[in-house]
Amino acid sequence: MTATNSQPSGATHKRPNYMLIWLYLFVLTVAEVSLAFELPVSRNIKLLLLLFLAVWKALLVALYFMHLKFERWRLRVIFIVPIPLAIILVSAVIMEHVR
Amino acid sequence: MRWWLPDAGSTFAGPIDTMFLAILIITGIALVLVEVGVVTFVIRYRARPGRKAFYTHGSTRAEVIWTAIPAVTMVALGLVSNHYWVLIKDRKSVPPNAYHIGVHAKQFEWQITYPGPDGKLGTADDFTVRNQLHVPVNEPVAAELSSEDVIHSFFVPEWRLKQDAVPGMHIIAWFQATKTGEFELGCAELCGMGHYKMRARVFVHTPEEFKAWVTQQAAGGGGSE
Amino acid sequence: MTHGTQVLDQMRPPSPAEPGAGVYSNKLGMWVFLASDVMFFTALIGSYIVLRFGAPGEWAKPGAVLNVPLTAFNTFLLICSSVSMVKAFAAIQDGKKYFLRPVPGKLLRDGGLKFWLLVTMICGAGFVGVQLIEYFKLVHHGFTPAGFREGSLLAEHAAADPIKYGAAVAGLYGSTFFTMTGFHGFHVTCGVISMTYLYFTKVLPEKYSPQDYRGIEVIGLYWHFVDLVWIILFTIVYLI
Amino acid sequence: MTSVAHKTLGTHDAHHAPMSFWRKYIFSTDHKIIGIQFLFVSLLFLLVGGLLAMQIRWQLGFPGKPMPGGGILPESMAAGGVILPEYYVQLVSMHGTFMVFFAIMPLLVGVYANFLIPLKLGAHDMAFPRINMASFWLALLAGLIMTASFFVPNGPIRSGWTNYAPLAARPDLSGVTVGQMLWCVSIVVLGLSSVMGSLNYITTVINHRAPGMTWFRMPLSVWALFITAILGVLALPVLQGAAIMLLFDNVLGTHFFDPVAGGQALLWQHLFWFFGHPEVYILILPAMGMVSDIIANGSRKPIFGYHSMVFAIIGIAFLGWIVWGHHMFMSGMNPTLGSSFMVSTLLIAVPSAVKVFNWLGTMWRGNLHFHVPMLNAIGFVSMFTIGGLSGIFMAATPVDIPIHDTQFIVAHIHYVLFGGSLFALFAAIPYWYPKMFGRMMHEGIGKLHFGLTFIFYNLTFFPMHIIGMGGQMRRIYDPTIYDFLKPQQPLNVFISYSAFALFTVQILFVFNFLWSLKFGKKAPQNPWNDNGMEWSLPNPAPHGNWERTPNVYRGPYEFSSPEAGDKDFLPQFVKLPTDRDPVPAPVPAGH
Ligand code: HEA
Ligand code: HEA
Ligand code: CUA
Ligand SMILES: [Cu+2]
Repeated sequence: MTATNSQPSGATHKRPNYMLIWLYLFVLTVAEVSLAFELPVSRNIKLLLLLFLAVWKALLVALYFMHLKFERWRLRVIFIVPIPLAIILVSAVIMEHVR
Repeated sequence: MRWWLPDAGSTFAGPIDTMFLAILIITGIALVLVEVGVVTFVIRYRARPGRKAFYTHGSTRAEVIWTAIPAVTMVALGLVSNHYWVLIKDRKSVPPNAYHIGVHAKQFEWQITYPGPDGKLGTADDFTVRNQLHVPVNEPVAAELSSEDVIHSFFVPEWRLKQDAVPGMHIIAWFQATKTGEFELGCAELCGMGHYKMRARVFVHTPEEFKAWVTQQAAGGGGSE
Repeated sequence: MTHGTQVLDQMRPPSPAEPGAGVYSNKLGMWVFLASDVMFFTALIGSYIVLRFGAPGEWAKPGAVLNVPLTAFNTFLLICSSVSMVKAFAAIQDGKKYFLRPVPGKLLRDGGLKFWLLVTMICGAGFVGVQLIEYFKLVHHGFTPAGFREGSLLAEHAAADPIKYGAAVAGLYGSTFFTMTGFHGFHVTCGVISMTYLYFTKVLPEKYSPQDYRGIEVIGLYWHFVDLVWIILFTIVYLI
Repeated sequence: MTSVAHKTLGTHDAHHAPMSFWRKYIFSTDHKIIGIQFLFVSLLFLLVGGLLAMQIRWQLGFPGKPMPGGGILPESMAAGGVILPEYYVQLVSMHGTFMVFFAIMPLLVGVYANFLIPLKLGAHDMAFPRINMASFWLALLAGLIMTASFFVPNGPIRSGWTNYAPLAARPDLSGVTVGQMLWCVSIVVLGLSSVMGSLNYITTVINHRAPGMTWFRMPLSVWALFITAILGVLALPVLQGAAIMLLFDNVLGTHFFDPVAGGQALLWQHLFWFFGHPEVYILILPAMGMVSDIIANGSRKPIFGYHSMVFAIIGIAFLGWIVWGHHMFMSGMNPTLGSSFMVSTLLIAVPSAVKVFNWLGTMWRGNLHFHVPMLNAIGFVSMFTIGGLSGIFMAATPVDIPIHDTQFIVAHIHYVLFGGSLFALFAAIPYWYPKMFGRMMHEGIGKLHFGLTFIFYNLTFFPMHIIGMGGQMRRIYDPTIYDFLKPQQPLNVFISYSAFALFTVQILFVFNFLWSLKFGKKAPQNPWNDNGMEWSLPNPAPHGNWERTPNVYRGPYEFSSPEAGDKDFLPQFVKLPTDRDPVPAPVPAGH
């Protein structure tokens, strides 16, 4: 691992096509907005779809724009650690209302 | 001057006090182990000229032992505790035949509503009493807790019963008194400057007495206080 | 984090150390900060989820109170700023410190660090501007952090169609909406300010190079994170 | 051979341009100076917290009697010297707030994370010295804002240091207006300061370890401070978020925590304790770490089970995230949730057991030197155990029913926080005093202070268990209005007397601390014959610490190692003929 240390992060990999990612994000956003308005689908399906799209977009940003896709795990964990905590907090508090 | 929990006054006291004692013993053993260890080592291994400490980085065997033993004890303790916890606090544990009363907390008083002769809450013959809790002995009673303003806590030490009354929530705390007489109901959650004086008197009657009291109150006699 | 950037320069050359994260300290520090920011937004967004889940009534229908098209445009702005930011980073990695430079045989000129960072700043400022306009409009119509203002336009609508306008939970709606979007906007503002600062102290003087692009990469991480948060917020606040 | 090493490694601040007094001591970016600034400020806040405690004790011991010197208080607080109910609640609330947020937390993290991490890792300074400085000034600002709330109309908060909503969210119900806002603002500022500090510590530990200072050669103090920083960076933002919502409820009329408009009272508790429990481990882990170092040193013996000690720290920190509900057993929280919180809470006894018994293992067959730090460290071990064990009672849900929100909890609080954190500090302060000021604290006074504190501390706080079992609630202005509490009032009086004595003997510490600054005897380079990297430097350590980045050759606990020859310690920086120099890692790209 010391070996890889010397290489600049971001230069080790061939650069992704940022404009393409941008296009993805744009299309997904349009899809979301159109979903939001009246559609013949049930509310829950809609909800799931929207969340799915949102997470997809978030991942695109994190992986390509923030280069997480090309970083070492040592760095990735820093960003990953809080997520389970967030889930624990919210799901526990929600438990109050599912009885 | 009492050196132990207050005298038992409800069916909960038995198991809770036993649990308390059990934990006292477990932790007592742990405590003695540690403190005796500290003292003996302090005396035995105090620095003396020419002595050198025994060079070791530890012993996996010892560590496994004192990891495993607490782990086992704690899991066991958890299981036992959970049994009684569910019995006391779980909604499903409220006895179906329980006598329901409304306990409404507000800064800084307790308003206790009784179902009146018909034995049903929320009917015309309900009546409300300020800072006085009357219950029959040896009968399951379910207190339906609500709060006007902030969080208060329904606390009767002799019954080993404590339950917060939270605004916006409807919480049921049930209990079964086992001792007639007069006790005190305190507020155990800081609810403002008057928290300390948010106190009600508790009367545990024999069933007959209680009926008499209810009919007399329902007739409008006495009212509050 | 611009602090850190200057500070390291003053410190002795990065102290030869045990292999750490394998990245320079400013970047590591920024990632740690972002992790903590995740927890901050967890508090806000988590509360929103919980409050909405346990709310006494239904939330207002999407678009009933909030202006979705306008915000969609805003989302678009922020996404663009994210791309331009990453372009700026790519540019400095390739040593393109210039603003624009003609490319023989191409009609589009090639953008350098100065160009792309400026675009990012403008988009970011634009986002804040639009959000402010939105806020003013909303408050004007009677949507405040405390709910629908008495006797305001929205209050009347809500009275007429309680379901559509989620009259029962207007208070929660206002509380959560303004707090979450407000603090996101605050983050964007901080980003724009520090970028402007970098632009004049470091970018125009051409202090950055393929060997040292710390400031750009670090502020970029922050910026993309803010964009990421918005992507989540936009969906759960405006569309659900 | 050690002395040789000292000469070669010690630096004289020659090549540093002489700095003005202000740059050097006030607006300093030197981690050591910042640590010392934190020390003075937070000791002052500790004193404030103590003074508040004395008034609490007066009221609980002698309710309704005019307090000596109470005359100087305004009528709105103490009418004719008699403490008023609202003022009592404010005393309790601010006592908790000051002690937790402005005394112990900055003392442990602000002072020792700052001071020790770079020194013990062989780094020249923190990764971001200026952020570090900002972190101190923000902390001071937060403290001043909090103090200011005593002087605003209606005074400081009246809802306990936990600020349960809706009481804290509704000025009309609490009677506090400005004070509540100041609390929220101060906490937000403090949170910012802590996050800045913590990300500094994390980055420094990960990226600035000297060659040879591998992860498992780090002293336990650094490990603990590192894990603590992680807790801080993840926990405090949650409190900030919550405090901001509380602030808005107070000033903007939002309804987060106000059930009247659909808000949720329990939401605040969940958010607060989700921060709060990690917070209490922020308050104990650094103490545990430093005590580990000191016990190893005092026993002249390697720490027993170094690796399991590290994993115990990590385990406690991890479990700390999933136990917060144990503060809410009586809150009407879903009982099923309560069960799971109980189990996770009980499990914390396991890593804690590892630590306690490993400390014992370290003392076992050692060669114990009872210098003041060692004495206080031993006091820590025995007292924290009591506090921890009382935690087991409360963790067992059925048993928590009668003792929740009684003085039993108060006893627990003080056994872990005073018997734990504060004793650890009474150990750490004299231990690193020479490194800070170049002089030793007085040994005799120190021992006297330890002895008296230990006695009066137990006389003060142990009886609280009993009156708690008797049912005396927390935060009540006058226990004697309850018939079932009257009989145990004598015990309250006894506690109060002990508390006054406890406070009085702290004068010994204050005197010793201040007197030694000028008149303490000059410290030799390595007064405790310790192995840490910091002892390769002269006392006090110069700006920038080392001239050349030092090399690290072994773990931190090589006491009585056979390799040490005639000495009974073998510092990390000493190169034996058999040692090879570590290879520095390549510098990461990007700059
Ligand atoms: C430094 C701070 C600190 C620490 C370290 C702890 C440690 C623990 N605490 Fe404590 N706690 C507080 C500070 C702290 N606490 C504060 C301030 C409050 C009050 C907040 C408020 O309401 O104002 C509180 C309140 C509190 C409650 C809520 C009580 C109530 O309000 O009803 C509970 C309940 O479970 C609890 C449990 C525990 C447990 C299980 C531990 C464990 O971590 C303890 C583990 C240690 C040991 C168990 C001892 C060593 C182990 C051995 C010797 C091995 C053998 C042991 C066995 C086999 C059992 N604490
Ligand atoms: C680390 C934390 C800490 C410390 C050290 C203390 C110390 C003390 N506490 Fe405190 N206490 C809390 C944390 C702490 N407390 C918390 C969190 C609560 C709950 C609050 C709430 O309910 O909201 C509480 C509540 C609390 C109560 C319950 C009030 C109630 O519920 O009604 C009581 C009552 O007796 C009390 C008493 C004391 C006493 C007598 C001391 C004595 O030990 C004080 C002795 C004096 C000192 C330790 C100061 C000495 C000064 C120095 C050494 C500084 C030197 C200065 C220089 C060198 C410049 N405390
Ligand atoms: Cu009601 Cu305390
Ligand atoms: Cu806790």
